[in-house]
Amino acid sequence: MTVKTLTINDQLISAREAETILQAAQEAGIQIPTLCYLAGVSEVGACRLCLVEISGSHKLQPACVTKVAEGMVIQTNSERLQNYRRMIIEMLFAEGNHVCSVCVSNGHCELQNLAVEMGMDHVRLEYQFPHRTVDVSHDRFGIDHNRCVLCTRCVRVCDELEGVHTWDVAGRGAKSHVITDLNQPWGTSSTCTACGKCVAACPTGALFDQGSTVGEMVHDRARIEFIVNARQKRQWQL
Amino acid sequence: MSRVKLATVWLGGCSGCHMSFLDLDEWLFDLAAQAELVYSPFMDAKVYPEGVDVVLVEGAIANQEHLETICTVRARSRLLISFGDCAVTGNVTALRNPLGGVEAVLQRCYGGTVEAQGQIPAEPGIVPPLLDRVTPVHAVVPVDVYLPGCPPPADRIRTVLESLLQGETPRLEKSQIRFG
Amino acid sequence: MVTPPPIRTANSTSLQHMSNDSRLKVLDATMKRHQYQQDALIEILHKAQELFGYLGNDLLLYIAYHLKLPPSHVYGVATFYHLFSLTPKGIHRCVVCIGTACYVKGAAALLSAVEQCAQIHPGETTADDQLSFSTARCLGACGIAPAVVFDGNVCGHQTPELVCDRLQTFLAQR
Amino acid sequence: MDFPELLAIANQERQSQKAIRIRCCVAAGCLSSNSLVVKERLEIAVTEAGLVDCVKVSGVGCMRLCCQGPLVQVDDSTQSEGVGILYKAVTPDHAPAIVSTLQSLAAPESPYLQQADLRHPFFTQQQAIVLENSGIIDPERIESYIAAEGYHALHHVLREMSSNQVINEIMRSGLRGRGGAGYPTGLKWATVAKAMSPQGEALRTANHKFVVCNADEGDPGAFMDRSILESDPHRVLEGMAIAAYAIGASQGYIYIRAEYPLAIQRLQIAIHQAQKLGLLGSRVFDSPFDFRIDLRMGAGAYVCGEETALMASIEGKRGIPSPRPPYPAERGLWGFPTLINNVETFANVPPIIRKGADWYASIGTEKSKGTKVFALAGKIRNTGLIEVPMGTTIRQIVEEMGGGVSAGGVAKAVQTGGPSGGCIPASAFDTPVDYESLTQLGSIMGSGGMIVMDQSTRMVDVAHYFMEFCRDESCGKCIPCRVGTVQLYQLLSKIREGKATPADLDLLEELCDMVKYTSLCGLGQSAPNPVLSTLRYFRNEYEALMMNSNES
Repeated sequence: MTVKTLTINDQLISAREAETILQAAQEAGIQIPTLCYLAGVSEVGACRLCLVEISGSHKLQPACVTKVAEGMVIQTNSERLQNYRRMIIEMLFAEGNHVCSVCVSNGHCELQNLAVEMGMDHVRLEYQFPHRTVDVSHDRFGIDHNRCVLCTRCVRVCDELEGVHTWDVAGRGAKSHVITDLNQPWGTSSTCTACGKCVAACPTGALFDQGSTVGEMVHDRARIEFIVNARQKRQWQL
Repeated sequence: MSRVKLATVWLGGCSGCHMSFLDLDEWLFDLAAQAELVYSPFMDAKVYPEGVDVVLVEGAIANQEHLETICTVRARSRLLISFGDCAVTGNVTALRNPLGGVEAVLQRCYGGTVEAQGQIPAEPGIVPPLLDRVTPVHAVVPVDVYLPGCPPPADRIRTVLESLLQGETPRLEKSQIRFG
Repeated sequence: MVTPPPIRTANSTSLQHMSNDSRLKVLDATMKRHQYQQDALIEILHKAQELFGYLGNDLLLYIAYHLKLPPSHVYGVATFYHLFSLTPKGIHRCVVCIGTACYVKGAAALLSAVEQCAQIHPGETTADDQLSFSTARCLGACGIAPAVVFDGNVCGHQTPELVCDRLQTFLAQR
Repeated sequence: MDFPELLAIANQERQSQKAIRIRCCVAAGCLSSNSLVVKERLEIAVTEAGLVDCVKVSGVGCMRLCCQGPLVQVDDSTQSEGVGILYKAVTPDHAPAIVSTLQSLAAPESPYLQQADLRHPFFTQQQAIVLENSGIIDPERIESYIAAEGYHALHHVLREMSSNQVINEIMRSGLRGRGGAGYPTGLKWATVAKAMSPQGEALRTANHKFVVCNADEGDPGAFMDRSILESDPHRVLEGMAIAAYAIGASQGYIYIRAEYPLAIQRLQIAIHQAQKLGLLGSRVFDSPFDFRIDLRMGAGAYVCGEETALMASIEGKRGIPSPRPPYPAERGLWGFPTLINNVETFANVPPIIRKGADWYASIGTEKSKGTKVFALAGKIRNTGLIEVPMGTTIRQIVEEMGGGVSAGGVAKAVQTGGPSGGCIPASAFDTPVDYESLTQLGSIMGSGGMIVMDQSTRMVDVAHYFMEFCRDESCGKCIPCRVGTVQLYQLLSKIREGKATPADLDLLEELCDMVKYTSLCGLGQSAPNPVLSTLRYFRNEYEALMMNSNES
């Protein structure tokens, strides 16, 4: 195992060769904001929140997929990056219908927390107010597309951890949306095993347990971690 | 030193932010010592006065009257505070926007109900016409300070007002800007 | 414990009503020629659309079943690409190119001409299914801009009058 | 197939030539103006005039001046003049008149026939390398290509050169990627040649590397690749085969837009013919080299021109880009090292091998070698295809070759690089076209679309048009591009309608910066370019549209 030495925010740290910047930073106690990233499933580098500056490169690189290298000098929190991140969060709030006050995940929401972290006190962009639907046809779960940020965590846990690939993304661009099977009501999906991993993985109130009222929906992220360890490391730690 | 001229305005919202304002409890006495309330739903004033120093605006811009009011308020006030989530984001008031324009919204409200017998009530000149789209305040006029929350807790309101009374620009800590 | 609905496959329910359809046999042959490889999905969707005119849900499920792909994957791919349609199209097709060269040379006027003439917007089909109207992002026919495709034939140097005349012949057939 | 056999085919083809050749353009542009019927009527007229022994009518690829099609060129080898006659706007009824001029051996005086001036700079300033066969050979006959020294280069590399020598030759030629970014082709080849296949991966086929031709020409206003494929498809196949030999691949894919049915058809014919002659397939030219080419069709997604999205599409998935690194050269199709080059890049390869790197490197500028094919369109008199040496100025192209703006207007700007490019103002028309100069102007070389705009074009409209394009073509994966293009489009609409304030203009610029630097792939990263470049040169047009700008 080769060890790499690198500098993150003026702090000298060492990391294993195969690690990403995100992993190395987290181990060194440096937090880099993420949204589409979910430990244990593949990285897609889509939310762009974890972009960092690497000296010698004019391009910003996503920390979740960029491997560490010897002598790398990284800035994770420059003013420029903070501005970009705030704008990304504003974009998400403008894109969907994120009404925190009446959301099942109010107070337990990664998007809401990110907004706080970015110091977003209002959205400068034009709200889109898209017409989106809520599907509660499933016996146990529901999906509110108004609150979906298209992070595709549900798609990935369903494909990579549960292995049934009930979820996928349909459409493209601003019309993208997550679907079950042939874009049919979730309750009629013949592939869904009702395992609930997607609900556990969802960062917002888009996927929820039926019967949750405002502020009640807590996504059990530890559950995902448990399954990942059991599946990938053959370790069971309840 | 003359007292700060303070106003509060209630547009498209539930008045919850004003209720939260009342939760300031005994600090309201301190406030009253330093600020003069010149216009508010809490008092009986018909006309928004000139020369207001600070105004708290609750609610989104949802109808024609809101639009006219906010323009007057902006013109006659030095510092405009977007007060609560409806003013800052549209929030619950804007939940009707995804349905479409006014026609679609009225149809949804009255079209199917028995009491209204499928009739959309029309009283021109009495009920202000709805705008096609509910917008946050800053989409219509410039806003100086944002005070989010549904409603903003009393201590958050106090933080903002205290710094304003001391002539400073309020800066909310990150933990104080949470929506919802 | 909630049990999910029984697995519904293309064999068990859908497409039985057209199991004698010769078009399905052609589709089967195409899939076989591609050795049912999952990466040939787009070619197979092209073929299916060519045969059936559009990609209905039962057809998508049929393809998913034979390529052993998750239905959501097939649906996701079919909706990603503009050329695939999940709804039936009209008898005649009119595609106005809105590539840059056509745009600079007045494609907007052609668009509104079609809208006026047929009373439909891009992406729509007339109520009597005579005409589907759509736009294209550059047909590569910039040398003869502005260009319009009528039923697969590219026509260059179009004017609103020419377009309307042509549409009238389509619409007159109703 | 061995070399004497190849030469025999070439000789036979040359001997079958007749004294007089009538070439009729059957590329898509002219085809849509009925050129196939023109060709048939010419054949009938030749037969009726009893000239079958000395006149041959053939269908050929693009003869450049697309706006004046259908084009028919007559070359009479019995005449000493050397330059043939190019008829423009030919209708089927003109056929007898054209044939009758052959008998009278005189210049045609028929008032109905219109000639294009072959001495016009539009023709004389072209330098054909990529298009050397275009408009001359019959794209549907491999013999025609072989007679034009086709597949000679492939034979040469297989017999005389090591793969390293081939890569060195391409490296020395200075050829750069013609898809737009201008990455040195030789360097790319060398990287893929060196790349190792990932260990432990289940091998899908015996192939360990792939060659991919990017024929997903999506930039609106660009039709160079389409013309090359319709006019001379074998050249691209030969280029790909040479590349495959150089990097050690045995499977190639051509990813082509479904919007180009004629190009697809001609490629299918070409691949079939080449396989039949043993120029593709196993043991090419009886060497150990195997190479198959398959076509993969797009289905209407501009983003698939981006190489990682293109690969996803070839694999039958949603055409969604992924972060680079890893680059396709390391981990491409199905995880294997993959070489992706554009059509025009591959088309340059056979002549480089045939005539040598030094010859190629002597053309063009210091850093941009060779020629570039441009599709000239928009408000310009001569629309069509031109191939010029790198370093030709925009003024030469627009004013001399293009004949200036149509209908007596004045050129205002030239748009290059499609939705990823920018607008170059008339004041910068003396800039030579090469990769670096265009980038300095805030545009890019791009794939070669050149759209001329006159004074009537409003630049905010242009920015708005391209943003609409990017919004519609965004794949939706990353947030900055998916949401940013929508917001930018709306801001531009607001500005256009005169409802925007200077604060909106600030927000526009801030968003442009953010989308440019945070988007995942080239589509998002370059989506703001048309706005940024019009802001740079035509800011006054934006400011004039600001709300209340008249009052202040």
